[in-house]
Amino acid sequence: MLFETENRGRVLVIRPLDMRIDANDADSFKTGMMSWIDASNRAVVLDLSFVNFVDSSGLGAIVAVLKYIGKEGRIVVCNLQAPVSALFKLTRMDKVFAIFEDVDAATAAF
Amino acid sequence: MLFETENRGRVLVIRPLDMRIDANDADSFKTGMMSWIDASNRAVVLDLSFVNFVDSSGLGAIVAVLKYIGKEGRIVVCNLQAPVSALFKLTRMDKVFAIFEDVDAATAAF
Amino acid sequence: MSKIQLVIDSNLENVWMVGVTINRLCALVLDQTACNEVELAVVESVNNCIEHAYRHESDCKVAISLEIGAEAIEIAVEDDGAPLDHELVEKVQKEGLTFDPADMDNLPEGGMGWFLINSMMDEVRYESFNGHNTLSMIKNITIN
Amino acid sequence: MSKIQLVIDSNLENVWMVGVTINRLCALVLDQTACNEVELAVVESVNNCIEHAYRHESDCKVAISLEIGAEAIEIAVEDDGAPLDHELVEKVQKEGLTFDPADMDNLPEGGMGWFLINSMMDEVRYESFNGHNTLSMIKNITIN
Ligand SMILES: Nc1ncnc2c1ncn2[C@@H]1O[C@H](COP(=O)(O)OP(=O)(O)O)[C@@H](O)[C@H]1O
Ligand SMILES: Nc1ncnc2c1ncn2[C@@H]1O[C@H](COP(=O)(O)OP(=O)(O)O)[C@@H](O)[C@H]1O
Repeated sequence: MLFETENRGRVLVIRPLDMRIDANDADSFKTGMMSWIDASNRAVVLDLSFVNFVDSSGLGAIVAVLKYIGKEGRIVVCNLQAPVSALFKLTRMDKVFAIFEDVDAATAAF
Repeated sequence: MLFETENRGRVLVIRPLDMRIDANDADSFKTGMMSWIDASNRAVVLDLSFVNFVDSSGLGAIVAVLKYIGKEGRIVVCNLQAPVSALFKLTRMDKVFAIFEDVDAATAAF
Repeated sequence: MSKIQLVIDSNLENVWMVGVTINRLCALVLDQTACNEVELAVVESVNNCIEHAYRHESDCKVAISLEIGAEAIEIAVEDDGAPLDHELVEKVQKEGLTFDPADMDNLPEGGMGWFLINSMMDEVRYESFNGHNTLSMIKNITIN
Repeated sequence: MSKIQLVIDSNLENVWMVGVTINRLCALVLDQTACNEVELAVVESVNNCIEHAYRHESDCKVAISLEIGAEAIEIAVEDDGAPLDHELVEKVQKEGLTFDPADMDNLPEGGMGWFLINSMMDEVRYESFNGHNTLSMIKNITIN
């Protein structure tokens, strides 16, 4: 999976460039995300603006990244398109993740 | 096929409400159109604004209507979406039909 | 009434095509939210066929039939792999998704597929017969 | 590389589903104009299977395979009906669409399908073998 990143002070914004995070690329998403955490990023904004479809495997991969960063850091999400936002709500992952309107609001949360 | 019609003086504007005029409903398109010609309409604007797909059978049906009205009347077309406009050009039916931007321009041509 | 069947090889690379197709065909009769729901249910069930019924063995077939009627969309997802463990699924269906959002260590990373399929569709039925498995799903067309 | 096969019963009511599907799947790699071109070529060839190969007999199958590669989209339309008259098609292909736009009485109302298929696609090949007919079409992916 391809990503675009952006440094905002100590916050790293990571933007997947694929339109889908699904069973086919959940692993590649996870590996990509973890490499930035391994590089000592502890404040991460996952910007899903290009993603219009996430399935349960994709969601599981996002949860795995949250667990990986653990209590030593924090990951928040932003720019959820309607189908993705609906998935977070239905699975109650909106109670797990801090969800923001856009990158500015998400960055300000740190 | 469903149509919407509009009288503009002696000009009748006919607007098919389907998004496709294809082999499946070319006959129903032809029958509908011909019923207005049988009702003595001689100045007809075919407004294709809702139609985003026409295949060769649909185009054949439009040609059949042109022949049916014959020299006693005139039918012009307007509001061609990109795929429909491309079909008229490629088959050189743009040399057969007078094609207009919108209903106003088409009506003014009579 | 229109009907189509989609067939893919059991490879996760092909599943997006089924998802996009189902979403766009449903758009004739459903609003965008409902199209997204049907897409998700179908993708989850096709993933399940590949991951569980065929255990990631490729070159097997998954067939998805879509029938658009006046009152409902009917979808069937079929495979010829291992049948589903009925008790397991009944358990999953009964329990729903029960986890404590505050208990980070125990957040689910999987096991959400069946919950989503059931949530997205109005009727879901699984049948296994002679090595052929069929998951039938119905989404009602409601005017709003 | 992703691949899907669509199967419909030989009824003109089902053809729009193939058209919409092909158009939307091509959108991953082609611009909108090219997607429309591929849709038209596929719809024309599926119509031909139903109208000519099966002579409007329903309950026969038309199968459409779509493979999206890095450089081209490959499509095959298959039927088990009457084979195409090769000489007729060669004639049609050679002549193209020749009519006098001013001669209203002789404007064509049919016979434009093959011309369109050839115009829309980069390669077109028809094969008939053992009662099984395959029309293979290629659309190159060009970056513009
Ligand atoms: N089509 C299937 N064939 C066989 N077993 C299945 C199928 N679908 C689901 N299962 C079983 O049911 C369990 C729950 O499935 P699901 O809720 O989709 O979650 P996940 O696929 O993430 O495990 C799976 O782990 C698997 O054991
Ligand atoms: N798939 C096919 N199987 C058998 N015959 C075919 C097939 N496609 C076309 N033909 C023959 O070729 C002729 C030209 O086809 P086409 O250019 O598509 O125009 P149309 O379908 O309007 O006649 C048809 O009239 C038919 O006789």
